[in-house]
Amino acid sequence: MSPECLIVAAVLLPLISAALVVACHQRPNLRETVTLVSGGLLLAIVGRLTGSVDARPAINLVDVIPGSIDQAAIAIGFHAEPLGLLFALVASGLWIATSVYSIGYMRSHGEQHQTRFFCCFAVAIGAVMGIAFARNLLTLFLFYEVLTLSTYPLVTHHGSEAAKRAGRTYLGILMGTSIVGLLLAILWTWQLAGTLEFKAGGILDGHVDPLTAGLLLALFAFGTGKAALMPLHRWLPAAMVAPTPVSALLHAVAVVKAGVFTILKVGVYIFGIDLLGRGGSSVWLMYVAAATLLSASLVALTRDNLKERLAYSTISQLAYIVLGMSLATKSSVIGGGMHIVMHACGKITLFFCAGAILVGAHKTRVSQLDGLGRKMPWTFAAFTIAALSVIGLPPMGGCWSKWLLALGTVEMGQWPLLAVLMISSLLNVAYLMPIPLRAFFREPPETDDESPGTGEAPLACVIPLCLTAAGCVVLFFCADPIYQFLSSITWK
Amino acid sequence: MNLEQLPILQVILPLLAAPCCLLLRRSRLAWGFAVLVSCSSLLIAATQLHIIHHSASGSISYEIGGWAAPWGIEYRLDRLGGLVLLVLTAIAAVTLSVARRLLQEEVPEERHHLFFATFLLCLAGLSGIVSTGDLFNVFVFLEIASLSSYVLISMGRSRRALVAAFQYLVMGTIGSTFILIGIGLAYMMTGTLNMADLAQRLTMTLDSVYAEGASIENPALPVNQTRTILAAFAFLTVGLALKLALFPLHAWLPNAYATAPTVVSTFLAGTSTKVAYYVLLRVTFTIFGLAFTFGQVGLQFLLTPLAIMAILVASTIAIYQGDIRRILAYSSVAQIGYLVLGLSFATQAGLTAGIVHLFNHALMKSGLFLVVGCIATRQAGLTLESIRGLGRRMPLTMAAFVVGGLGLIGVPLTSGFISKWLLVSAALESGRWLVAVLVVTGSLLAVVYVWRVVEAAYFLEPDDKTTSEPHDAPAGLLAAAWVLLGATLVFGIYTDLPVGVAREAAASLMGVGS
Amino acid sequence: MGLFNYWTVIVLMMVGFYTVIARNNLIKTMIGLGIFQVSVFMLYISMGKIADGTAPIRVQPSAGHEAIYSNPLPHVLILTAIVVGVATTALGLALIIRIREAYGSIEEDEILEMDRNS
Amino acid sequence: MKKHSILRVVAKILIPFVLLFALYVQFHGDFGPGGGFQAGVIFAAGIILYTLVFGLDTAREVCPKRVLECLVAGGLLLYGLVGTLGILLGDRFLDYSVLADHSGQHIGILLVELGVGVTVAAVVVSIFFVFVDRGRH
Repeated sequence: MSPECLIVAAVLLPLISAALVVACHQRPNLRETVTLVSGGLLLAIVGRLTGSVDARPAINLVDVIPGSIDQAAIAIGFHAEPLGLLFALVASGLWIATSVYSIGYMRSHGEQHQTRFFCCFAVAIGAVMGIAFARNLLTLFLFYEVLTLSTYPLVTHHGSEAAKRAGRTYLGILMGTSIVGLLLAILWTWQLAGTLEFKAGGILDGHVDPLTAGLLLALFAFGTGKAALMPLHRWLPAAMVAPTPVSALLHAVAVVKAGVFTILKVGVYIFGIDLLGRGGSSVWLMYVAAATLLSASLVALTRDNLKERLAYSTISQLAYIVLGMSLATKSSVIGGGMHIVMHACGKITLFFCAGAILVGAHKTRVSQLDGLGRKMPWTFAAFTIAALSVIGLPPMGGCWSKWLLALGTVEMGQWPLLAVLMISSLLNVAYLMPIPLRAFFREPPETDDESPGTGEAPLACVIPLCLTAAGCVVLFFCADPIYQFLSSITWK
Repeated sequence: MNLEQLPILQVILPLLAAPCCLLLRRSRLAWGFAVLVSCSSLLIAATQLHIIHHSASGSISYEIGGWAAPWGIEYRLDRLGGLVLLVLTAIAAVTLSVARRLLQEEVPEERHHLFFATFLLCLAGLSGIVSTGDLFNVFVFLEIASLSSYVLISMGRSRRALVAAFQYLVMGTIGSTFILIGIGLAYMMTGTLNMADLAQRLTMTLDSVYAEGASIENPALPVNQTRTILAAFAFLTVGLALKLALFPLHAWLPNAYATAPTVVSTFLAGTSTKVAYYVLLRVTFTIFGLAFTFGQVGLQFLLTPLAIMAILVASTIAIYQGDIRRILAYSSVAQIGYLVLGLSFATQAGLTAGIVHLFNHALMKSGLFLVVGCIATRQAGLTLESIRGLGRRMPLTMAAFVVGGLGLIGVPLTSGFISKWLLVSAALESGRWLVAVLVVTGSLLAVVYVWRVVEAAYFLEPDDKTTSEPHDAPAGLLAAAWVLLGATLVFGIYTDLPVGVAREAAASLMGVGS
Repeated sequence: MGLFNYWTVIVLMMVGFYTVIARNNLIKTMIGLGIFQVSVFMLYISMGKIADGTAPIRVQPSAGHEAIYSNPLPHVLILTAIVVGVATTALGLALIIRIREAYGSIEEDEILEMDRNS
Repeated sequence: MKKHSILRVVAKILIPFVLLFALYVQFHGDFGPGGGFQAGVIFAAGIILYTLVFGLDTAREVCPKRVLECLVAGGLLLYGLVGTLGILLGDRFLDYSVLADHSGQHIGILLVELGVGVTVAAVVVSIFFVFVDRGRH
């Protein structure tokens, strides 16, 4: 198959799999097989694409908005470039891990509406592929909305009053910001540049003055509600009512990363880092990101609910990536791109562990975890590794991306931001490390001994989380290939 | 008989079919005949649009009785008219083809032939408005369409329909009388009723229009600078705004659409206000002209705020409605705001957006009302409480509703997105920042009111837990709803027809020439 | 004649319009609507009048004297409008009869009250 | 009112003249003032007078509902068909000159006005009947 066809196949495959999942709703085993097989196929397809990425294969499906004299027609179209491919690779790889995990989780938890769950999950992955391979802003916007809509049933999976309230917050913020901010920004870009195509070096250069560029960037940054920049972060903790696999894949990998990926892609391919670096239009965004980064970490410290703490941690880590884009140097942008991978791997492990703790020990709060490490050694070992990676300590993958980001602040001479990065790392230690420490070194409370079901979670849950934790370590040694892979995006 | 006769056939076919329906009497016969007629109308409209779109002049003209244009009555159709006719007849054909099934619950069988006769009369009136090039003819056809729609609405099942029809009758009559005054005053100053001729004479000076020897105070004054013409314009605009249900003159619309038989709401929601919008375009652009409407009078300073108010206020009201049909009706008022907003920009891009939205919204809203009709065949209640869990009971029906709802919001790949895209980019192009922001805010409100229905249907459990097996609406009805809503998907992806035609139509309205 | 005919039209129109707006009784609303419409008919008819013009029926032209006719077109137009008006009134009255049968009242506020309560 | 013999006699004398006058207005319409609309209304007035004096049931026998409906439709169709003849004979809608060599316009307008007159008379009588009928039960 030609690379062009592969791209289209990558987007369609999860959607087809969603249809098959619905068709097999009577037979759970077949249904889960469909999910796993398509996960494997997808990874293979995306993997094959990495070989041909240098040629930048691109394909337009159909013109949706006819062009006029000043403006080019806009098509639904896809292309493959390193940043998107990396994102697709992460998402498809982790889809398999999550699928295995969710089968274990959903079955041992006896959840309702499993078909709807797996179907929406597949659609969401399809949307992520669409975002990753989008050739222009319109295509990206389309799949961005599909992602929002398809994850709504996942967030409100339990159907309780609380879930519905959270669902409304989720949908309200994501839909609201995307329509008022992102859509408007896209239209404005179309007016200014006459095209919406992602091009190396940007399309806005020469069409905007720094002030307009700053305003437009603000529309993009706040319009992408999925990036959870403060003050638009409320949906992320709210969405933690979802079942843990959903939180794991969607709110550590797919949804939030789709947000920061959008911002990165806009920064690199619409504005162009030259334009951002030269005009200083993105300076304000650095400070917004820094503020988000610090305050989210501080809030995370105060949260006792494990998933909520992880959610605030995610908000803080997303701000790293936005910061990387707004610094607009080569190393910071690549650092941001790399952080997508590193953080995805780390955070999904942390969420898997949170879910495993819920399934194995029925605990949701940090304060309940005393002594649990002895009963669930694998889970907590994985948690420790992932936490170290998120904090950014060697020999975990996370240290490289943070290193590159710090390098970026130095290149730009933004010393205060360097300080912010360092303080934030300390805060990361402060809110993440107590969890394994409590589990391993504190005595378990007396009463808990008799309660049944306190052991490791089912194997289907434990194996994926060990694998992703191992991934965090492996990534430490893979940093250079990723760097080389990404470095071509900053060229014109 | 050749293709030249099409413009008149478009009008007299349904007009003469109406009395035939009256004579046929039997419900099934009358229905079959009406379907046949409406399908032929669709065919005629499609052929006409094809001819117009590929002709050099971009319009066709037909002189009734063989009398030449300014003296006789001329039928004139350009791209805009062709597009409106196409959507009008398409909706009529789809609606009529399922009308008999929908009427079973709502109108006694022995009155069906009356219903079909009135329906065809309404179709004839609406087609006539679009086809004619004579201003007084517009009034006559407007009244034919209005009178028949009052009758159609009053056939609703509940007694509220009677009150709604009466309110509509009073407001509609005031509106059309205003239009009549406007036409009279314009005729008084120019001595002609032919639109093209009128447009020409309005820009001439008084002495060249009046007979020689008439004593005129200020002979060099252009006709359109006289106070009489200003008054004529005001009366016409206000009258049309009433027919169009432009905020704040929309009071008749929600009651009428919510109480009429669903088949009538389906037809009228997609057609009657759209045709009124067509007339407004004709009056403001073709007859009075850009310079007069937007330069001398400054209509945009009135229409833009009203349109925005319509979008925001009506959408907000829609959020608080408990009945699906009222939600859709208020949404219609809001969508009319988008139409008028496009007009009020007075740019080619804005007009294009308005015309495209006319086309798209007609399909969407008719489709949505048809879905409501589908629901009504299976259960009595149409409130948000009574449709709880309907997503499971009527999956295909509610899926159609979701498609239409996404279109109303303007999600990509639906036709609603295209029109909103064009509208917002038209606003940005002419530097109307605030307007652009308010338009997207309006979409946000649409998210909320559509979501309330979707949430009720899919994510709320019904009160009585007797979840029966899936039981969708009858296949024919469902197919019809999917035809209309499927069309919104198709025109959301293949946009060449509506956008291409609308662009050229807008160009000729602006006097640019394509 | 001056502008006397226009003043008549305006007075009639306002009387009709006020009746439509201010009256609760549906029959009176219809009467107001009738007056309102008639005022427009008068506007049309009076505008067709030409000073010293005769009825627009062709007479044999006498030598050296061309007859001046009033403009017949407004009459024709308004004949159509009158028919429309008759139809509107008939339909309105028919609706009122059915409203009366369904609600037992033809006072608008009472009817709206009943609708609100049901 | 059936018992008032004066009314009955006067009505019996008047009605033929009213109807005759209606026909005069109808057919004289293309020479002088008159035409289908006016004639239709006058004709209907004659029937309404008859109904007022002799009661609805008697009048129903004269003009059954079914016949009225047919007349409404028939008048309209007559109008439409005359117009359509123009198309069928290869000219424009409502172009009467194709009907005959010299007096085409003449015949055309006469037929069209006849259609209008029949429809108007039938409609007005129907409306009257419907209103009267409603009040009785």
